[in-house]
Amino acid sequence: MIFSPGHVYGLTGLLLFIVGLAGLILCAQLLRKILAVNIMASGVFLFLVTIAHGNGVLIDPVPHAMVLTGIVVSVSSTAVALALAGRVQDMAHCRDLLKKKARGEG
Amino acid sequence: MRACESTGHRCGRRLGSLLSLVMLAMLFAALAWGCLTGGAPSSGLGQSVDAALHDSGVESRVTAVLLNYRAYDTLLECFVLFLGVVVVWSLRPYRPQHPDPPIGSILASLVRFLIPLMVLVGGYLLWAGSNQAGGAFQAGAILGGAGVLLLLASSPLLHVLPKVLLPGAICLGPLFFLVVAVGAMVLGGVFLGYRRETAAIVIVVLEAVAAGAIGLSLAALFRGSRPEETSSAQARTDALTQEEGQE
Amino acid sequence: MIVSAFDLVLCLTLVWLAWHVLVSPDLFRAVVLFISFGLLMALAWVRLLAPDVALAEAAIGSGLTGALFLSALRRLTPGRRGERRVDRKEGGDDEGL
Amino acid sequence: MIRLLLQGDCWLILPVILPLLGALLSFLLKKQPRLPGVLGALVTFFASAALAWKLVSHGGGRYYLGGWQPPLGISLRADGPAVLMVLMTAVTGLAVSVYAGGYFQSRINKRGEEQRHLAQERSFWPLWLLLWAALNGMFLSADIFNMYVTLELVALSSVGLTALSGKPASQVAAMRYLLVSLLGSLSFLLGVAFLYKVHGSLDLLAIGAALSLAPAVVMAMVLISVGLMLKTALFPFHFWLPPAHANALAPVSAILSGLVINGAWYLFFRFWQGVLPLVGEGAATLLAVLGGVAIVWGAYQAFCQQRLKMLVAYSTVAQIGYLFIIFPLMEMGPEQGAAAVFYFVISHSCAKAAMFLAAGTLFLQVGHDRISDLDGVRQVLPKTTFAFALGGLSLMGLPPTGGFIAKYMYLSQAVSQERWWLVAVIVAGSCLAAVYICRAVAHILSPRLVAVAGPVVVAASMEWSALALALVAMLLGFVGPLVLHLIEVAG
Amino acid sequence: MIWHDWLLVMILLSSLGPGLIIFSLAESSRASRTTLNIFGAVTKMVLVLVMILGIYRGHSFAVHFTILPGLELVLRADPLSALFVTLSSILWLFTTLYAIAYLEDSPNRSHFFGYFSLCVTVTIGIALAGNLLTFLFFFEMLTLSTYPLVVHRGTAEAMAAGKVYLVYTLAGGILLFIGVVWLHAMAGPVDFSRPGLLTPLVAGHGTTLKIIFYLLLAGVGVKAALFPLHGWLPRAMVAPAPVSALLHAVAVVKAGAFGIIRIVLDVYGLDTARTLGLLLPLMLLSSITIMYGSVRALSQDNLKRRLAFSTVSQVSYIALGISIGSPLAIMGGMVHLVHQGLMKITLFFCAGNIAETLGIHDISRMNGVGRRLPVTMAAFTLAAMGMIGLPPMAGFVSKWYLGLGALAQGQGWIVWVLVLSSLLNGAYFLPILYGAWFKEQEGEWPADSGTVGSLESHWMLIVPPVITAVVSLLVGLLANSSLSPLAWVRFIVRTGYGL
Repeated sequence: MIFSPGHVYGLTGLLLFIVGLAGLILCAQLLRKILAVNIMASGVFLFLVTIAHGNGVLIDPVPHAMVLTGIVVSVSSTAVALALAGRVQDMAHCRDLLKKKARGEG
Repeated sequence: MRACESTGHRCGRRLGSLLSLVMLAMLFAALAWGCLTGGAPSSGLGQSVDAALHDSGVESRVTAVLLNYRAYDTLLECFVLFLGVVVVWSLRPYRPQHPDPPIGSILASLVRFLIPLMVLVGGYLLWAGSNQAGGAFQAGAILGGAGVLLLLASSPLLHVLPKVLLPGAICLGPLFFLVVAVGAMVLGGVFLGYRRETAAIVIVVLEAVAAGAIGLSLAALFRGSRPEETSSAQARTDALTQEEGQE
Repeated sequence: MIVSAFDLVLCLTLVWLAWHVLVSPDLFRAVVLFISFGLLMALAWVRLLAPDVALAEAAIGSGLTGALFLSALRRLTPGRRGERRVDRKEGGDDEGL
Repeated sequence: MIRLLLQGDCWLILPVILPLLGALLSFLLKKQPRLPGVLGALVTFFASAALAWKLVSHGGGRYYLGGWQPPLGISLRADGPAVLMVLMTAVTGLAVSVYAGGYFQSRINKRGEEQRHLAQERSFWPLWLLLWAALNGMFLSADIFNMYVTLELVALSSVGLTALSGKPASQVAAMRYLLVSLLGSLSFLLGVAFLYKVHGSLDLLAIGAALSLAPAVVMAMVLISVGLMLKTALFPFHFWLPPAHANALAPVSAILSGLVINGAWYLFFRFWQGVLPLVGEGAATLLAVLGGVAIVWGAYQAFCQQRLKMLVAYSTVAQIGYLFIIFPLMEMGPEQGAAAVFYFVISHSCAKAAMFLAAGTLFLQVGHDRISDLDGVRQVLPKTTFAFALGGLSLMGLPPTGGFIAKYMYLSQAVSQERWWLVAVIVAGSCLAAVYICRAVAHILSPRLVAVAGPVVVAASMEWSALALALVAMLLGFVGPLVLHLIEVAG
Repeated sequence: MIWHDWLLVMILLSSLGPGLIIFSLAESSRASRTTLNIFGAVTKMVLVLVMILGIYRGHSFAVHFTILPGLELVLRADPLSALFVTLSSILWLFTTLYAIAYLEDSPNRSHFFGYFSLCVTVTIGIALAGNLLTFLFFFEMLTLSTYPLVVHRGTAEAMAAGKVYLVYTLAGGILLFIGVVWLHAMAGPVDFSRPGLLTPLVAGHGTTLKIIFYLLLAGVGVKAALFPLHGWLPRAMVAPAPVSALLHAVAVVKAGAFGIIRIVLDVYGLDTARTLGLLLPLMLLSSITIMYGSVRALSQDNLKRRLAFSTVSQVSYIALGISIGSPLAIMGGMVHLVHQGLMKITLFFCAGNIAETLGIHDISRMNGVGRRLPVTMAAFTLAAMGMIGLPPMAGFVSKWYLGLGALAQGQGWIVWVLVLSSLLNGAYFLPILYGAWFKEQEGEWPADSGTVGSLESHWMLIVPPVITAVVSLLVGLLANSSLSPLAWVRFIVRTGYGL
C-alpha cells in the first residue's frame, strides 16, 4: 500500500478527532472542553477535505461545501457554548457572593 | 485520613484517565482501520458537479454546490447562525459585564484604516466567488471580523445601524433566502429551483445578502447579549436569590 | 502528489498543537495555541487544494472563533491573571462531560 | 399559486418553511411574539395535517429540492414513518404552543417581574418554531449531510430552550446537554464522512441500496449509532437527560421529552432499518440489552425521585429503552416491528408531553413539585390531574390508551418469536412503570383535603391543552388501523 | 336492523355518559347529580330488558370495532352475558339509590359518582365482551375505575388498602395480559362464540396451553379472590359501604368469577380443559378457598371484614361449579353468581346501615340491634339464612345443584365440602343473628343518628336492602318458575353449551 497525502491527512484528521475527544472527556474546565470540541470538529473537517482530495486528480467540491457549512455551524455553536459557559461561571460567582453575604450576616 | 482519601481519589482518577486513554487509542486504531482498508474509495461527485456546472449559473464549483445544488443546506445554515444569535441573546448575563478596557489611540486609528479595507476585501471575495476561491462565507467572515474590530474599538461607526434595527437586519439574510426559495417555487414550481437564465443573477444577489447577514450575525455572536439589555443586567444578582428558591 | 516532508511536519505540528491546547496549564496560552492551530489548519487545506475552505477557516475558524474565545476568557476571568480561579471554580461543575 | 398547491409536491416542504417563517416573525415582533408564535404553530399544524392527508390519498414520494436529483442535490422523502413523525410533532407541537401562550401569561400574572418573563417568552417562540422546523426537516430529509445540519439546528435550539428558565440548575444542565449534543453531532458527521468516502453519495436511499459491511461502513455505522444514541440518551448515555428535562420551563420539558428525543431516535432507526439484515443477531441484541437496562434502571430511578418533574424525566429514560428493544424483533418481522415501535413513539410522545405539561401546571399553581406535598391538588385542578393520570395510564400500557396497543404489539411480537427475555423486560418495565406512576398519581388524585388550594392562577388554555393531548393519547387506543395504514405507505 | 347493533353500545353509554357529566358537575349541584344517576340506572335497566327480550326471541346482538388489523373489540350479548348484565344493572340501581343517601353531605361526591358510573360501565363491558381481548380491555379498566372508590375516604388506612388493591390487581392484570397475548400468538384472536378453537392445538402444544391457562386463571383469580390471591379483599373494606357492596356483589369479585366461567367454558371449552387436566386443580383450589374463607371469617369481629371473608368463600362456589363440569354443577355455579350477588349486597347494605345509623362496626357491639333496626336486621337475617343455605333460600338452590352435579360427576367428596362450609357459614352468621335479636342492648349506641319520622333510618337506606332481601328469598322460593335465574341458567346451559 502506498501512503498518499490523503492517508496522512486523513489519519491526522482522525487523530485530531480522538485528541479532541480525550480533551472533552478528561479536561475539567468548561472553556477547555469547548476548545476540545473545536479541535474535534477540525479533525472531522480535515478528514472530509481529504476525501475530497481523493488522489489529487479531480477535486470533489461537495465535501468542501460540507466543510464550509460545518465551519459556520461550528462557530455558531461555539458562540452559544461560550455564552452558556459564561453564565454558568457567573452563576457560581453569584452563588459564592450570596454565600459570603449569608455567612457575614449569620 | 483525609489526605489518604484524596490520594486514593487522585489515584482512582488517574487510573480512570489512563483507562479512557487506552480506549481512545483503541478507537483510533479502529477508525484508522476503517479509513485505510477496504478497497478504493468512490470517486465522489466531482464529475457530476462538472457536468451540471453549465446549468448552475456560476463557474466556481464550490459556489455551485453551496448555492445551487445543495442550497437547502445553506439555507438551513443561515438559520443556524440566526439561531445562534437568538440563543446568545436569550442568555442574559447574571452580572454586568466588565466595561471594555479603553482602547489605545493607535489601535483606534488602525481600526479606522482597517475597516474600509476589510469591506473592500469582503466585496472582492464575494465577486471572486463566482469563478474562483471565495464567496459568501468568506466575505461574510471578513465582514464579521470588521464588525468585531468596530466593537472592540467602540467606534462611532457602530451607530450607523440603530440598535432598534439590529434584529431586523439579522433576520434579513435568512428571510431573503427563504423568500427567494419560495419565490422560485411559486414561479417555477420547485423549491429553490432557479431558472437557468436567472440563476446567475439570483445567486449573486443571494450571496451578497448572505454575506452581509453572515457578517452581521457573526459580529452579533461576538457581541453577546442583546444590545438594549445590558443595562438591566444589574438586577440579575438580586433575581438569582429568588430563583434559587423557586422552581 | 507524493507525501512530502512538509506534509508530515505540518500534520505532526497540528497534532502537537492540539495536544498542547488541551494540556497547557495557562488558558490564555491554550487559546493562542488554538488560534495558531487554526491558521496551520488553513495551510493544510491549501495543501489539499481547498482554497475556499482555507479562506473560510482562516477568517472564521481561526479569526472569529479565536476572538470569541479571547473575549470569553476575559469575561470568565475577572482578575488580571485569573487562571487559577477558573480552574478551581470549574473543576466541580462538570464531571464526566 | 392555487395550481401549485393543488399539484401537490410543495406540501412536503411547507412543514419546514412555515415554522421558519413563524420564527423570524416572532423574533421581529418582539413586543408581541405570542401572536406570530401561535399563528405559526397553527399554520404548521395544518400544513402537516395536509401533508398526511396528501400522503394517504396520493401515496408517498420524493421531492428534489432545486430540481437537482441525488446524488448531486438534496431530496426530501415522504413515506409513512416520516409523515407520521411530522404529524405527531404537529399534534404535540400545537398543544404545547397553546399551552405556552397561557403559561407565559400566567407566569407574568402570578409572579410579576414582567420584564423577565417577557424576555423569556420573546426567546421561546423563535427557538421553539426553529426547533419544530428542524425536526420536520429531519424527519423528511433523505440526505445524510442535511440530517447533520438539522441535527445541529435541533441541538442548538433545544439547548437554548433548556437554558431559558434561567435557574442555575438548568444552566448547568444546558451546558452539559450542549457538549453531549456537539459530541453526538460530530460523531455523526464523521460517520457521514466515512459513508461518503465509500459510497460517493449523501443520499440515504442510494447508500442503503448499495450497503455492504466494508470496514469503513462498519466504522461509519458505529460512529453514527453512538452519536445518535448520545442524543437519544440511551442507557449509558442518559446522564444528561433528567436534569435538562426536569429543570426546563414546562412547555420546554414537554417539547424535549415528547419530540426532540424521538427526532434523534428516528434517524437512528432509519439508519438501522437498512443495515439490520446485514449485521445479524449480535448488534441488535446489544441494542436491546441496553434498552432493557434503560427500562429497568430508568424506572427504578423514577421511583426514587421526590420531585414530580424529575420522576417524569426519569420515566423518559425508561421509555427510551422501548425504542431500542425493538431491533431484535425487527429481524423476523420488519413491518410489524416498525409498526409497533412507531405506535409506541407516537403514543409516548403525546402521553409524555401531556404529563410534563400537567406537571408544569401543578408546579405553577402550587409553587413546588414535591410529590408528597401534592395531596389534594385534584380539587383545585381537576382537568390537569386527570390529564396527568391519563398520560400515566398510557405509559403503563393499560387500556384504553395508545400505550396499550403499542405494548400489545410489542408483546405479541416477542411472544410469537419466543424471545422470552424480551417478554420479561417488557413485563418488568410495565410493572415498574405502574409502581412509579401510581405513586405519583395516588398523591395528586388523593381525596385528602390538603390546603394546597388558593385561587387558581393558571390559564384555562394550560389545563385544556394538556387534557387534549392526554385525550389524544387515549384516542390512539382506538385508531390503530388508521395509524398503521399511514405507517405502511411506502416512499 | 340498525338498532340491534347499537343497543349494546347504548347500554354502555347509559352509564358512561352520566358518569362523564357528573365528573364535570360542581360539588353543590346535588339535584342534577341525583337525577343523572337515577336516569342512567333506569335507562340501563330498560335497555337491558329490551336486550333480554331480544335474546329470548333469538336475536343476536354484536358490535365489532377493529383496533388493530386482525384484532377486534367485540361486544356481544349471549345468554351468559345477559345474566351478568341483568344482575349488574339491577343491583347498580339499588346501590346508586343507597349511595345517594349514604354519602349525603360527605365531600367529593361528584368524584365518587363519576367513578361509580365508570365502574358499572366497565363491568357491563366485561359482561358483554365477545372475545378475550375485549374482556382484557375492560378487565384492566375495572382496576382503574374502582381504585378511586376504594381510597375514597382518603384516610391513611384507605390509602394503604388502595395500594394493596392496586398491587394485587395490576399484577393480575399483567399476568392476564401475557396470557392473552400468548394465546393470540398461538391461536389467533379468541372469540367466545367459537368454542373448540383450541382443540386442535391440544396435541402439539398441551403444556403451553396449560401454562397459559394458569396465567389467565391467576389474572382473573386475583379479582375473584381465589385462595392465595385474596389478600386485597378484606383490606378493601375500608371503603364506604356502597363501594363494598359494589365490589363484592356487582363488579370486581363477580368480574373475576365471570372471567373464570368464560375462560373455562368459552376459551378452552369443557372438553379441552378436561383433556388437559385443568379442572381438578381448579376444583381443589376453589374447595380450599371455600374452607379457608369460612374459617377466617369465624375469627373476625369487624362485621365488614367477616362479610369479606364470607365473600372469599362464597364466590368460589362459582368456580367450583364450573370446575366440576357436569351440567347441574355448572348451573349451580352460574346461578350462584346471581344468588350470591343478591344476598351479599343485602348484607353489605345492612352493615352500612348499622354503621351509618348507630356507628357500630364490630359484631361484639351488635347485641340488641334487632330492636332498634328491625327492618334492617330482618333483611340481614334473610340474606344470612340464604348464605348458610337453609332451604328454601337462594343459597340452598345453588348448593343443591352443586351437590347433585358433583355426585353426577362422581366427585362425592365435594358434598362434604359443601356440608362443612354450610356448617361454618352457620357458625359465623348465627351468632350475629342471635345477638342482634335475642340479647339485650349493652350501653348506648356509639353514634345514634336518630330515627327519621316513623322510619328507623333514611328511607333510601332501607328500601334497597329490603328489596334485595325479598328478591333473594323469591329467587329461591320460585326457583322453578320460568322467570327465575335458575330457569335462565338452564337456558344458558342448554342453548349456549349444549349440555
